[in-house]
Amino acid sequence: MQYKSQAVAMPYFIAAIGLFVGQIIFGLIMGLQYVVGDFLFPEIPFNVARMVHTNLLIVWLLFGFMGAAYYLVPEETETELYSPKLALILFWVFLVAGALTVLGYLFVPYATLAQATGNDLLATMGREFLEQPLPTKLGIVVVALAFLFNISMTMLKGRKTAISMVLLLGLWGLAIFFLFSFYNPHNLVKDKFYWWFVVHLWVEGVWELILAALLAFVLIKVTGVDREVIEKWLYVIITLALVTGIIGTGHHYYWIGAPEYWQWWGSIFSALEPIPFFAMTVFAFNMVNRRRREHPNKAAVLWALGTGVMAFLGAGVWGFLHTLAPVNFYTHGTQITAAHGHMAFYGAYVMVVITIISYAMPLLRGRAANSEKAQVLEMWSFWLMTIAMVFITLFLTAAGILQVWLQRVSDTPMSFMTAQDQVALFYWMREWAGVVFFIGLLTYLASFFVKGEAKAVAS
Amino acid sequence: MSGIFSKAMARNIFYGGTVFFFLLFLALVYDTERELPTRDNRQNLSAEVIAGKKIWETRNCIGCHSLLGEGAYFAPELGNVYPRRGPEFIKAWMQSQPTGAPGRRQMPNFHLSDEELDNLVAFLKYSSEINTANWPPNIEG
Amino acid sequence: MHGSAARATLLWLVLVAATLLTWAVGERGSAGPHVAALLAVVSCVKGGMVILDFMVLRHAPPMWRALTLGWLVLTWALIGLAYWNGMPT
Amino acid sequence: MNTASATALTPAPPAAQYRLAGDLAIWIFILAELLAFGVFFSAYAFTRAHHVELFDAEQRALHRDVGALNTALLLTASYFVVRAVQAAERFAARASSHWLLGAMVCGAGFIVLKLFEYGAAFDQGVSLSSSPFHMFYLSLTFFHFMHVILGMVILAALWFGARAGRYQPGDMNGMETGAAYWHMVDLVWLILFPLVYVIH
Repeated sequence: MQYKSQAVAMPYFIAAIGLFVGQIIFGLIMGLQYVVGDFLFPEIPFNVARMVHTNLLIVWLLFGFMGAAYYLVPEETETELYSPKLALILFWVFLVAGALTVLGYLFVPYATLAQATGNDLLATMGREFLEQPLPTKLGIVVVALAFLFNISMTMLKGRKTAISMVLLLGLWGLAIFFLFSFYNPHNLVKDKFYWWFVVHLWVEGVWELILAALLAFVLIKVTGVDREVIEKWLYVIITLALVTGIIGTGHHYYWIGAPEYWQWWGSIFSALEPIPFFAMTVFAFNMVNRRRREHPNKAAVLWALGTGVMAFLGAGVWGFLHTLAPVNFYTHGTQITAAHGHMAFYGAYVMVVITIISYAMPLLRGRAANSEKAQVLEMWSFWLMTIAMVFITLFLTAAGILQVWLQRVSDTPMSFMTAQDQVALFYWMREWAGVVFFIGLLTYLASFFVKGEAKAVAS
Repeated sequence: MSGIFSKAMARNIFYGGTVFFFLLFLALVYDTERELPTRDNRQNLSAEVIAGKKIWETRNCIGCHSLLGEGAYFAPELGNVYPRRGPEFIKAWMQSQPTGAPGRRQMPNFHLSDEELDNLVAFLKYSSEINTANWPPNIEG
Repeated sequence: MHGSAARATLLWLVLVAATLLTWAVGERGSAGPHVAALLAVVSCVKGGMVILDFMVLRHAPPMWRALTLGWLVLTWALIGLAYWNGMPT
Repeated sequence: MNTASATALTPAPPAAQYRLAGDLAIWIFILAELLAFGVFFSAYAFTRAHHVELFDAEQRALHRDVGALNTALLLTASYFVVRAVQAAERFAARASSHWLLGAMVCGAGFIVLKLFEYGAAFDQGVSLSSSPFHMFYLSLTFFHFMHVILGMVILAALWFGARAGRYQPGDMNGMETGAAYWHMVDLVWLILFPLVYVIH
C-alpha cells in the first residue's frame, strides 16, 4: 500500500465478502426450494429468497467495485484520496441502507413495504433486480454520486492514466444508467424496453469497462509488463466490448413487443459479443506469459487468469448458445438463461472483484502476499468455487435443454410444472454443486485467517 | 516491425467507436418508439390494467414467475396465462393458495379483493395481447 | 509504399468503369445465376483493388492480407450459397 | 562500429519489409466492422432465399442510378484520399489537404444523394418494419451511411492535420489510419451496392 487513504478499501472488501456469503446462503435455500417446494414456506417464499439472492449480489459487487476504486485510484493518480472520511461515511450509509432493505424484504410483506416506502408516489418496485424500495434507490443514487465526486476529485488533482479513466467512465456509466430504474411506465413493453437500459447496459456495457480496468491494473502489478502495452490492449478490448454490446442489447428485444428487426440487429451484434471476452482471455494469458517478475501473490494471478477464462465461458460461450433469435425463441425464459446468468456473473464480476481483493487485501494488511499456506488454501477455494460453478452451469443447462424439449419443442407440450418434475434430478445435482461452491467459499474465508510466514512488502 | 500500435490511437478509436454505436443504438430506439403503438397494445391500457400492473409489481410476482419470458423461472410463464387458463381459473387459483401439498412448490395467498383480482386479470389479459412475434412457441409458455 | 499517382488514377478509372458495368446490368434488368456470378466477380475484383492498393495491404504482413481478402471471398461465397438456395428448383 | 551504425540508419529495402499502413488498433476495429457487415450481408442473402419474389420486386423499386452514382462518389473519394496520402509522403502538405477536401466533397455528395433517396423511400412508406427487404435495405444502408458520416469526421480531422503540416514521411500514422478507415467504408459499399440494388 503506497497511499494511506487506500486503507478505506478494506471495510468495503470485508462487507463485500460478508454479503457474498449471505448471497450464497440464500442461493442454497432457493436451490432446495426448486426440489423441496415447501422448504421454509411460508417464512421465506421463493420470491423473497430470490430477491435477497440477486440484490445481495448486486450490492456486494458494488461494494467490491467501490472498494476497488478506492484502492486503485490513489495508486494510479499518485495522490491521496480526495476525502477518505467521505468514503468511510458512505460505507456505513450504504451498508446500513443495504441491511435495512434486506431486513425489509425478509420481515415485511412486500406490498406493505411498498406502501410504507412511498411506492405510491413513484412506483418503481416489483421489477426484476430493481425491487428496492424508493428510499433505497434514492440512497443508491446519493451514495453513487458522492462516491463519484470523491473519485473524480481525486483524479482531477492527480495523474490521469488510461486505467483510471476507463474505470471512472465505467462507474459514471453505472450511475447514469441506474437512473432508468426510476422510469416505470404503465406500458409494459416500454417498461421492459427501458428496464434493459439498466440491466443490459450495466452488465454487457459499462460494467465491462470496470472489469477490464480492474483486470488491467492487477495485471500491471503482478506481471510487471509495461503499462503502455497493457493500456493499449485495454482500449482495444473495451472498444470491442462496447461496439458489440451496445447494439447487442437487441437480444433482449426479440419477444417483448419491440419491432422485429431487433431479431436481426440483436442476433448479429450479440453473436460478436464473445470476441471481446476471448480477447480478454488471450490478453490475460499473454501478459502473464510475458511477465517480467515473479509476483509473490500467486493466488491473485490465478484469480486474474480465471476471470479471463470464466468470463469467456460464461458470458461469451454460454451467452452465444442462446443469443440467436431462432434459438432464443425456444430458450427464452428457461433454465438456459439461468445457467448463463450464473456463470457469466461469477466468471466476469465475482471473479474480478475477488481478483482485486486477493491482490489488495494482503497489501492492506501490510504484506506483499499472504503466507504460502494461506495462498494454497485460497487457491483451493478458487478451484472449488470455479469447478462447482461449472457444474452448476452444466446441470442448469441440462435442465434447460430438457425443459425446452418437453415444454416448448414437443408436439404434445407438457405444462410448466409437469416439465419441472421431469428435470428434478438436475436440480438436485445443481444443489449439491451449490453446496460444494459454499464449501469453496468457506475455504476462501478461512484463507484470511491462516497464519504463517508472510511475504514482506517488496521494497 | 510490422506497423504502429499507439495508445493514443487506441483511445481515440475507443471513444469514437463507443459514441458511434451508441448513436446508432439511439437511432434504433427512436424508430422503436415510433413503431411501438402498432405492437404494444397501448389502446387497451385502461385504469384497471394500470391498477393491475401495480398489483403485479407490489406482490413481486416476477420473483417466481416470468412475464413475456422475463423474471424468475420457478413458476409458470404468465404472459399468456389469460388465454391458457381464462379469467375465472386465474382468480380461483389465486384464492385457493397455498395448496399446502407436502413437498410441492408453494405460492403465497395475497388476500386480494375481488376488485384487485379483476384488475390483475385485466393486466394479464392486456399483456397477452401484446404482439410478441408469436412467442411463446406454444400455449404452455 | 503508397505507389504512384499514375497507378492510382488507372485503378480509379477501372473501378469507375466496373461500377458502370454493374449499373448497366442493373438497368437491363438481367437476372439469373450467370449475371449474379459476374457481378460477384466484378465486386471481388474491385474489392481486391481497394484492399491491396488503396489500403496498401499488398505490403502488409500476409496474415492481414489473408484476413481481408478472405473476408471478401467468404462473404461472397456465403451470398452465392444463399442465392443458390433461393433458386427455383 | 561505423559499419554497424550505418547499417542501422539505412532503411531496409521496402519490398523486403512487410508493413501495415495505419495503426494496429484501427485494423482490429476494421476487422470487427467487416465481420459485422459480412454477417449482415449473409443474413440478407439467406433471408432473400426465403422471399425471392418479394426481394426482387422491392429491389426494382430502388434508385439504382443514385446507388451507382454514390458508388462512383465513394470510389472517387477513396482515390482522392490515396492521392492525399501520396502527397503527404512527398512533403506536399498543401496538396494533401486539397485532395482531402476533394474527398470530403465527394463524401458530402454521397450523403446528400442518400438523404434524397431516404426521403423518397420514407414518402412511399418504406420503414424498418414494412417488409423484410425494407428492413435489410434500410438497416444495411443506414449502418453504412453512419460509417460515411464517421468517415467524414475522420477526413475532416485529417484535413486539419494536413493543413497544420502534421503528416510527413516518417510520421504518417495518423493519416494512414484515417485513410484505412475511409477505404473500409468504400470497400463495404462495393459489396452492398450490387447485393442490395442489383443482383436478383
